[in-house]
Formats: sequence, structure tokens, C-alpha cells
Amino acid sequence: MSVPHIGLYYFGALSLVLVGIYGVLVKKNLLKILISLSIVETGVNLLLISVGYITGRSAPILSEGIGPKQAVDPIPQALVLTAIVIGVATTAMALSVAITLYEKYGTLNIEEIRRLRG
Amino acid sequence: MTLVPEAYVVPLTLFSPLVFGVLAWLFDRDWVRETLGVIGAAVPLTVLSLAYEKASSGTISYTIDTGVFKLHFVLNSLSWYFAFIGALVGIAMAFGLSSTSRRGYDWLFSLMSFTGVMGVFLARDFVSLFLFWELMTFGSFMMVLRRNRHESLKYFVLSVIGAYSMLLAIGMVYAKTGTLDYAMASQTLLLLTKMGGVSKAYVDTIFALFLLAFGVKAGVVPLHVWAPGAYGENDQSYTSFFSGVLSKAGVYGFIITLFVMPSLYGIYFAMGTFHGHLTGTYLIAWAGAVTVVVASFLAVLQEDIRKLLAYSSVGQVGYIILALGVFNGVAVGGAMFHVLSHAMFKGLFWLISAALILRTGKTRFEDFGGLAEKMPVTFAMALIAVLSLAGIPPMAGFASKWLIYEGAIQAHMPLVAGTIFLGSALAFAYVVRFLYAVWFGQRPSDLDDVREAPLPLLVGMTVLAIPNIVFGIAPGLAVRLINRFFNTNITVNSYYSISTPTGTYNALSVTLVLIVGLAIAGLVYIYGANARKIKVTNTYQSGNPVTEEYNLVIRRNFYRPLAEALDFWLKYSWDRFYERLANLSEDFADWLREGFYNGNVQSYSWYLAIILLILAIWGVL
Amino acid sequence: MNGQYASLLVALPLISAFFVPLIKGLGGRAIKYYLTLITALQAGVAAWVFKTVYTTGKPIIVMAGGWRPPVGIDLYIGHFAALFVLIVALVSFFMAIFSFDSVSTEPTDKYAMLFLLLMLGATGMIATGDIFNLFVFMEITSITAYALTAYNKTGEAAEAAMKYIVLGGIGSSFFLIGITLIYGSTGTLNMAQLAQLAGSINPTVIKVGLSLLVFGLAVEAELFPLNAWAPDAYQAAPHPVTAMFSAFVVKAGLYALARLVYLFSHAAGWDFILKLLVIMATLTVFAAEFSALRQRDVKRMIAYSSISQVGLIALALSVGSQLGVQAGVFHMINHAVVKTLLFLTVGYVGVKVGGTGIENFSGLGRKMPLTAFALTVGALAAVGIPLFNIFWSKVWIIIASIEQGYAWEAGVVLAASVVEAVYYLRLIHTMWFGGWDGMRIRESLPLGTIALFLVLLILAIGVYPNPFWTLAKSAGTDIFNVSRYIANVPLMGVGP
Amino acid sequence: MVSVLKRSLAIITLLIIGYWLAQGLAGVPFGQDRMLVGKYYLENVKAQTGAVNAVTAIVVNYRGFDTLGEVTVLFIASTGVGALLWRRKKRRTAKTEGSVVLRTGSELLFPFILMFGTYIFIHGHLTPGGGFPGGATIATAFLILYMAFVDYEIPHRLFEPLEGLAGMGYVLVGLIGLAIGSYFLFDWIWQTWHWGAANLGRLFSGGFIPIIYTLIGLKVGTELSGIVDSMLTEEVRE
Repeated sequence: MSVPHIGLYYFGALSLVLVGIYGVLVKKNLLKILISLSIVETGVNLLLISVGYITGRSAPILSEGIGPKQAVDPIPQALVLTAIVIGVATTAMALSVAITLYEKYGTLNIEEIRRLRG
Repeated sequence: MTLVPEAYVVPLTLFSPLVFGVLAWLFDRDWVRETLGVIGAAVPLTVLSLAYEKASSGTISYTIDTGVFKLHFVLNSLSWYFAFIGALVGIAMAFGLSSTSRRGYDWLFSLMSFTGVMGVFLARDFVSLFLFWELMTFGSFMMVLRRNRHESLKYFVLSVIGAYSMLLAIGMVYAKTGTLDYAMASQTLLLLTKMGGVSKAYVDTIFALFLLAFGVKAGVVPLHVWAPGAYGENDQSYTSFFSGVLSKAGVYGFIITLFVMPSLYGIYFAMGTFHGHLTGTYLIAWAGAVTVVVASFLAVLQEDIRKLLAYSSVGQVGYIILALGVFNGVAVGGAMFHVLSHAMFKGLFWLISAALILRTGKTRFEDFGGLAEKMPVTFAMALIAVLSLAGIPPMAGFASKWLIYEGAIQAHMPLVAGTIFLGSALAFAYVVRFLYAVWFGQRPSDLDDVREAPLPLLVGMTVLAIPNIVFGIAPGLAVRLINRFFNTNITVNSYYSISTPTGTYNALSVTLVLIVGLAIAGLVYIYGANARKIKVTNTYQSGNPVTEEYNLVIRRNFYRPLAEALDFWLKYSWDRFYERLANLSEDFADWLREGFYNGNVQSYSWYLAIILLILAIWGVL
Repeated sequence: MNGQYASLLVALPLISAFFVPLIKGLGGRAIKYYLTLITALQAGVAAWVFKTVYTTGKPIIVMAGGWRPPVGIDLYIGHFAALFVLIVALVSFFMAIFSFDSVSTEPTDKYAMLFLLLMLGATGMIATGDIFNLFVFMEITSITAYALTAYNKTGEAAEAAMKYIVLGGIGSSFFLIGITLIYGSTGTLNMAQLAQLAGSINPTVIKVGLSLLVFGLAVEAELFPLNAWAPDAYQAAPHPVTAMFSAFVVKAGLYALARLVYLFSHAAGWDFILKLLVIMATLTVFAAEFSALRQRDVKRMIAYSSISQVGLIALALSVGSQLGVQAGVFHMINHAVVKTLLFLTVGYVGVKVGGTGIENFSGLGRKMPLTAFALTVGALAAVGIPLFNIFWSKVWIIIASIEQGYAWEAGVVLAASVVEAVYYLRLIHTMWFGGWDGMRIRESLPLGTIALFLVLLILAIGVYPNPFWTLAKSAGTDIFNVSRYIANVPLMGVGP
Repeated sequence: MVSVLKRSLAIITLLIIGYWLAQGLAGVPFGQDRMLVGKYYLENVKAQTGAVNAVTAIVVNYRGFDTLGEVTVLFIASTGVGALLWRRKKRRTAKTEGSVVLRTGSELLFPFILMFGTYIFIHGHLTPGGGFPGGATIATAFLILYMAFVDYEIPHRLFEPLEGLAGMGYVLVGLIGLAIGSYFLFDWIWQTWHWGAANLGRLFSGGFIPIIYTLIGLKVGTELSGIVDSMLTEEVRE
């Protein structure tokens, strides 16, 4: 069992993911959980974009001086664009659900939002 | 044979009951429904009778291609024998239903189970077997469901357990052999066992699962608990079929596992011996013996006519299982014979109880009495049934039991033979009660205007009563039939006389002796006896005054001393055991539901984390 | 017609959904008619696609933008996708009709849009040939599902949606990490090309990546213990939506799961994933059946039953043999039919009688005879009685799993099925022999027609399964036979 | 006590999971060139799509299906939020009126933010950005108005149809591609008509990318504003 060598960027992104999951597993407030989910999403997006990075190259906009050999992988960036939007959409849905929940239950403590069980 | 082309024999036998049942359900009008139903039940009997020559000398096969599976059916002497018995009871049931039921529902499902039974008997591959097995169970289950939810649930759960064991066993057979045909599967399995391609435990499991599946339907103790309720809480005319034929499907299953699949046959040898007997079959013999004893004792103690007959059915099927387990020619021949005689006399019994319930609306012994004068024909039928069940010559019941007994002795199983004797004694005890409490003695005043059973019901009874006498006087007829598909080692001297290696039974001479004896006794009674009338209630008191609650008349608590003697054993009830098991699983279900789906999304997230953890630990290690 | 017109499967629901805001003013009823019309059109397109695929025997490869894969995204409409796209469209059509009676909560225009997009999402998930596009369609499906779950706007609905969002969110995040890893090590997202490269990927990466993909999809596919959101969502969602969840949303997840798992069948650690899936599937069946046993709410009970059937499908798909996959697909078809019928009838009772608690089903046989009859047939089919459709697929699943050496799992599944028989039996008995309050309810003609159609379908498959089994076989082969999948996709030579 | 246990359990669990993920990531070393399909894009993007920005070319053109899905997802979110927070009678929620600085500033900035957003999405094929950031910027303009004025509401009658029309426009562009080039989402402007081949790297190039991005920009702008609006309203209780 050896410590795997991963870059600092990966480490940061991965930490965000884990921190987010920690929040989901431990926090009782629904909004905090939703924020944690957003953190996870951010971490994943960062991870995705750093996988496409190639040392020493620049953004894949092929204008002056940047040819195909000088640009990083454009696909992850395109994917991240989509992933961000999906994250936004999920968060928006989640927040409106949280608003409804607060109206109906008068609380955001997830231990009290347990009418459906069994 | 030219009357029904060969290609139509099997489909007509299989599907005419179902089709006519559906028609009877659709055209739910008086007379129309009954006519359709009787026709539906009559077709298989007619077709089978016409096909006798062909089926007993060769085979008639038939295949349905559903695309998913090919369903094979074969009419040979074995399946003909069983199917014919089924069809005979079936037509009697149809006559009975004409009197006792006014519902299309009953016709639909009873004829559906008729089709199911025919399919089970004719099937030559596992899928057809399973398919029709389920159809049969489903039809009979719907009959119970209409009348009693709790009993139907019990029946259903046990049946489903049986069905799924069968399915699992079939799956296991198919997984190894790649075929579903009985013969092919068993040959391949035997080959594989010899070459070590299949472990012994695997085959043992298949064997055990099959026995479980068939044991449920045959009502082997401790899988019998559904039977009293399901037989009792039903239309009694249907019960004649249910108890007379459906339980034989279980027996037939045992026959398949024991004889049709020779590889499993080989497995008995592989399973080793126990005190000189093959362990596998010895277990079956004892399962049958226990069933005989337990069910017969319970039958004796019943106060309800339907319960008594139900337990008696279980016990009698126990005889058949026992005989199959004894596993020599004579005993197995006896088993086959008993299949016939039990179907006949028990079917008759249930039709009689149907007539009683129809005419009096009562089911408990204490409410009956003195009906012999009111329903003379039914009484005559009851006499035949009682004699046959108690195993008194010249009825069919005697011949079959005698063969089983001979077989057990030959196989050097004295204890098993002893249970047969005990069972016979107990059977005598309960039929005597049935005979006396219902037909003789004082008649309760509210039964004074009881009429004779309606004609269709009487016709049904007659259909079943005749074979009881015919096969009783001419056991050779039945044995010759059985000898065609199984080497029983029983010699048929003539229609009236059969011989086993150790003895000969000449039914005709016994009958003649019996008639002569009866005649002498009658003469003595009429001319010589100095008869004195005593009160019926006096028999047991012998002059001693008794308290009212200990007033043991034949109509009430007659065998209470026996019950007290068995007190210790009666504390243990399989029924209660299963109830407790059911409660336990319901509690478990609640625990699981409340514990796992506890409504807290954080716990749910933890489940996700745990799965990730499992994946991670697998990845890290 | 050009095969590329199969892209209408995606374009039609989309453009129709976008069109709804423009006709918002016409009122709820008009919008429901519009919804019915569009789903019918979609069913027409799907039927055409189905016919084309099954007559030519060749899959339709839709290449978006004219780019050949792996450069562009392709829709792979093979035997499986063609069949299931048709099922999706048909079920949606039925449920659109059902919406007339059962959905009265405002705003109906949004309901219609979400309904169409749910259909779109499932269609896309089934059809797509690109792993990231699968993620996008999965998100479309699940976000619509979140919204529709909460649509009734009660506290329970919001609660169920919240649980669904949290669990679905975690699942999809990890799914995306999986995609990241796999993309990072191969440089492509096309499924066919990934299947080609599967054997050569770094074993650690593929193990982690594949596990994460499976994990993410298993949340959608309701595998135990990742299915805790499912009963709540099923119970709280509007009745037609519940039927859709059970009939095709979860199927899309299962399909994706099976597709990805078999695509990577040359990858390292594949056997472990398969074993894990088998265990999870078995536990799914077991836990769900027992949870349903004492359920007082019939809709929730059927939801659990649906989950258990899904577990059975997952078991079949993950035993790892062609027969198993075929049986699983067959079960998918049967389950879609049966559960549509069950949720339709139960939902209809809920609408008409005012609740789906078991007490509302008492005497239903006389109150609403047609509905009760259909419900009974559905229940019997679900139990797996012969001559009803599920029987055949269940038999094959059991055989297939024993064949692959999973005899114990088959035993557990069957034992759990006994429990299923018990609770359905209670329902049937309550309906036909329970007390009746003397009321008689007029049943709607269109819904009765749909119910009868489904009943006849159940019986037809039950009595003569051959044509459907043939369909299921070719569809199952489509999933299992990866080399044919690769050969069918016109990959252009983008290589290292 | 339970909480401490739970926290420590969570940490241990997450460390193991993290270690496992890190192991996986170690197989994909950071900063190395592992492009396969990406290289193809970089080499052919100018010729095949007329766009300089490879990312937008991929987003809109090569992987158009993703973007269509993406647009749909956002549409779902706005619809879903609208459905969930739908009220029979509603009014704006606002605690206090914005300060003078805020109000004046937002009135002043509003047109410029709109313009900036528009700039971003019509230059999507040339510069970083595109429909989504542009749309989001536009939505910010409306968000500022919401924050500054208590009774401000977006013009619903205009926005909702516009949102639908923009979405339909996108699909229609795709369907025209199906009609002309026999592929859905086929870039007929560039591939069939070769428009803008002369001004590669300038505004009027890039095939249908600017058109789609304009539609997306409008759509995203109206949608996000709609979401903001839905969340900032509450039911009127009689």
C-alpha cells in the first residue's frame, strides 16, 4: 500500500468532493446538505477540467500563434460546460423543493422531514 | 379408435374441461352452465376410454410449440391410468356440482383445475408439468379463496413454496442437462453423476426440492396443514375431485421422481443404505408412515364431518407414499392400486358429505343422526364407501391395502407394516363413527323433513361406487393394468384372483364366503336372536352415572378419552408452528421496513457511502 | 425514408415541449389533448423506427451533425433501443390519456412539458451511443423526475423529491467522476470505441471508473441499498408519472447499466462488478418484497413490488450469460406491461375513491368491476402464475441464474416471491370478497380500453409468448453481443 | 457523543474512499497529452466548422446533442421550479427597498450588462464564453433589478413565449439540417453553403454556431430570470 502520486490539482478537486460528501453525511440542515452537493459538483467539474490539462499549453482557441499543437484538450472543457449547467439546474430544483418543504414542514432539519417512511 | 383421431386425443383431454369451464362462466344461466360443465368433464372420460387400446399398447404423443418452450405430452399406459382415474372422479364431480353449485365461478375454476391435473398426468417434460401444476393449484386455490381467506392463504403459501421448489429443481436440472424432457434429463443427469460432472449434494438438493414440491400437494406431514381447511372450506362436490385427484398429482410427482427418472433412481443407491434399506426411499416410507399415523389419529378426534374426511384423505395418501417408499414391486403395485381405490372411495365420501350438507346444512356430528331412512340411496353409497375405506373385502380398498401390507412385509419393514395396521384400526374407528353418528341412532327433530339427495348427485355417487365394487371383486383388472407400466411382481391368476410371492387373494371366493356368512348371520338375527332394545346413550355409561360434560355419545366427544391420552402430543401442532413462523416473518418485514427505510435522507446517503466504501475496500486491497 | 429521421424521436418531444408555453393560454384541457397528440405522434415515429430496425435487421445509427463517431455523438437504435423506444412512447401515450382524469393540480402546462421531457430523457438514455451523452440524458430524466415527483406540491411530494435529489445528486456526481477517469485514460467517450479499448486501459483506472459508473447507475436503477428514494418517489408522484417511472425510467437506468457493464466486459475487475451486482440485485428482491408485505398503502406496496421486479431484472442482466440478458429483457417488457396496468388501475382507484389505502379497495370488485378485474389480472401476472406473461420470463431468469451457478441467489429470489404472492393475494381478496359500501362508480371508457388492452396483452404473452420471446432474444443479444455492437457503429479511424 | 462517532466514521469512510479515488486518478497523470478524439478536433476544427474556439465548436457542432440536452436541462429546471413554486395569486417577496446607490447604479448598469451578455454569446465561436455565460450575464441584469426594486417583475408575457421560441428555434435549426444535409443538427450554413469561409476568425463565421448561441443566450437569459422570479415570489393569502 503506497500513497498514490497525484497532482495538486487533482488533490484539490478530490478534496472538494470528499468535503462535500462529508457535509451530506453529517450536516442536519437541508440547505447545508444542498450546498454540500454543490461543492461535490464543483469538485467533480474541477477534476474533469484538470484531466484535460496538458502541461505548458494554452486554451484551445486557435487564433494567433496557437496551433493544434499548442492547445490543451478541448473536450473536457466542453463537457464541463454541460456539467455546470446540469449542476445549476439540479441546484435550482433542489432549492425550490427546499422552499416548498419549509412551507409545509416549518423546518429544514432533515431528521424532522420524515413523513414518508417504511 | 376411429371415432376420435389420434391427434385429437391429447388436446381434447387436456383442454375441453378448461374451454367448457370458460363457456360455463360466460353463459352463466341455470341448466346452460351445468350442461356445459358436464359436457366438459365428460369429454376427457369419453376420449380416454376410446383411446384405451392405443394408449395401453403404445403411446400417443402431442407437442405444443409455444416458441419459448416446447410442451410435450404423452398418453401411455401410466399416464392413461392416472388420467382415467382423474376423469372418472371428474365426471362425478361435475354431476355433484350440478346440484351443489349455482355459480359460473365454481365451474370455471373447478374445470380449470381439471385441465391442470390432466396436464400434470400427461406431461412429459418439466415445463409442461410445472405449467399445468400451477394451473391446477390456481384453480383449486380460487375455489378456496371464495370461501375462506385464511385457509386459502395457508393453502396458497404452501403451494407457492412447493411450486417454487419445483421451479428451482427444474432450473437445476436444466442448468446441468440443458434439456427439460424427463427421459433425456434423467439420462444426462445419470451420465453426469457417473462421470462426476454433478456433485452428489447437487443431485440430493434436486431430489429434496422435488420431494418438497410434491409432498405439499400430497399432504405429507408436516406439509399437510393446508389440507383440512382447503378440503373442508370448499364446495364439497369439488372437494371430491380436490382430495380424490389433486392429491394424486402429488403422488404422481413422487412416481416421476422415483421411477420415471431412472437417474434419480440411481441416486438412491448413491445415497447409501440404512439398516439394509435404501436411505432415500426409506425416508419416504417413513414420511408416509408418519403421515398415516398422525393424520389418522387427528381424523379420529374430529367433531366435524368435513375435517374428519380431510384428515382421513391425508392419511390415506400417506399409505400411497409409504408404499412407494417401501420400493418393491408388490408395494408399488399396491400404491398404484390404492391411488385408484382412494380416488374412488374418497371421492364418494365427499359427494356424500356434499349431499348431507346440501340437504341438512349441518357439518358437525352432534347435529346428525338417523338419516338412513331419509336418504336410503345415499346411505347405501355411504356403506360402500365406509367398507372400502376401512379395507373390508370385497371392496377395492381391501385389495390395495392388502398389497401394500404384503409389500411392506416382504421388504422386511415390520415397523412400517405396523403403522399400516395401526392406521387401519384408526380408520375403522373413525368410519364407524361416521356410519353410526350420521345414519343411525336418534334423529334430531329438525332433520325430519330431509329429502333424498338430488339426482345428479346420486348419479355422481353411483359413478364412483361401481368401481369400488368392481375393482374389489375383480382386483385382477386393476393389477393387469398396472402391470403394463410397472413390473409389480404380482401375478394375475384371473380377474378375481391375484398372487404375490407370499400370498394369494381370491376376491371372488372371499366375497362368496362373506355373502354366505352374512346370510347365516342374517338368518340367525331374524330367527334366532332374542333382541332387547336399549337406549343409545347407554352404551358407554355401563350403568355408571356421568356428568353432562363427560357425556360421551357417539355423536359428541366420542373419542375424548383418546384425546386425553394423547394430550401431550396434541400440544404440538404444525399448524401453530407455521402460524408462529408467519408472524415471525411479518415482524421481520416490519423491522426491515422501519429500520432500513427510516425516512431520513441522511441515513440513505450513508447507504450510498457504504457501497462506495465496499467498492473502495475491494479496490484498495 | 432516411434512417436519420429517427432523430425525430428526440427532436419531436423537444420541440413540442418548447411549444407548450405558446399555447399556455388555451387552458388545461387543450394542453392535455396536445400532450396526447404528441405522444401519439411519438409512438408513430417509434413504430416506424421499430419496423425499420426489425425488418432490415440492422440498427439505425443516427449521427448528429453528420459527424461520424467517435467525433460526433451517435444514437444507436439497435434491436433493444427500437423496442424500448416504442414501449416508452406507448406507455407515455397511455399515461397522457390517464392524465386527463388523474392530474388536476395546476400548472398543467408545466406538467405537459415535464411529461414530454421525461419521455425524451428515457428515449435518449436508451438510444445514445456516447457515454457523456448518456450522462446528459440521465440528468434530463432524473431532473424531470425530481420535478414531477414534487409536482403534487404536498409536503410528502416535496419530501420525496428532496430525497430523490440528494441521492440522485450523489449518484450522478460519482458517475461523472467515473466518466472523467475513463475519458482521462482513453481520450474518447464513444461507447463502441471504449469497448474496443476496454482491454488496454490501466487496470486500476478501469476498476475504479467502472465501479463508479455502475454505482451511479445503480442509484437510478433502484438497486438495494441505493434505492431508498424509490418507494417515496413512487408514492408521492402523480399516478401517471409513477407508472412511467416503473415502466421505463428505471428500465432506462437498468439498460444503461447492462450496456456499460457488457461494453467493458474485457476490462479488469469485471467479474467482481458482476458478482457485486448479482448480490445487490438479490438483496433488492429480498428487501423490497419483505417491505411490501405489511404495507397499508397499495400504491406504495406496488412500488415495492416494482422495485423487487427490477431487482429480478438486474439479477438476470448481471448473471453474465446471453440467456440471462435475454430473459432480463423479456422481463423488462413484461414488467413494463404489468406495472403500467397496476399503477394505472391503482391510480384510477385513488382518483375515484379518494386514496390508495388498502381500505379503499374493499369491495372494489362490485364498485368498479372492470378496474378490479384488470388489477386482479395484473396482480396475478406479477405473482408469476402460468398463462400470465411474467411467468415465462421469471422461469427463464431462474434457469439462467442457476445455469451460471447462482443457485442460492435463485433460491432467495424465489423465497421472496412467496412473500409477494401473499400480499397480492390479500389485495385480491380484499377487492373481491371484502365489504362493499353499495356504491357503484362509473368507469371511464378510454381508461377501460387501455386497461383491457393491457390485460389482453398480458394474457396473449402468457398464452403464446413466442413472438415476444423472439423480440426479447434479439434485443438481449443486442446488449450482450458487444463485438456486433462495435461492428455496427461506423467508427472513423481516429486513433493514436 | 453520537455525533462525534458519526463524524469520525464519516471521516474514516471518506479517507478510504478518497484513497481509492486517488489510486484511480494516479493512473491518469496530470498534465500529460493523452488526447485521442481531442487531437482530431484541434486539427480539423477550423476547416470543418469555421470556428476558432474549439470548445464552442465541440459544444455546438460536434457534440451538439449534449448541448441540446443541456438546454433541455435548464429548461426543465425553469419549468420545474415554475411548477413547484406555482401560486394561484402571487406577489414579490422583498424585505426592503434597495438603497439609492443600488437603485441608481442598477438603472445605469442595466443596459450595459445586457449588452455585455449579448456580446458574449454572439462571439461564442471566437472567444471564451458562449450562450450559457452570456445568458447568465443577462439574467444577472434582471437579478439586480429584482434586488433594487421591491415591485419589479420581469415581463412574463414576453419571456415565457420567448423561452419556448428560442428552444424551438434551436430544434428547428437542427431539423433544417436534417432536411438539407440529411443529418439532424447538420451545420448547413457552413458545410452546405460555406458562409463565412472568408472571414475565419471574425464575427461572421462559424457556421450556425452564432445563431444557435444567440438562441441559447436568449433562452438561458429568460430561463434564469424566470427561475429567479419564481423563487422571489410568495403566495398571497386572503
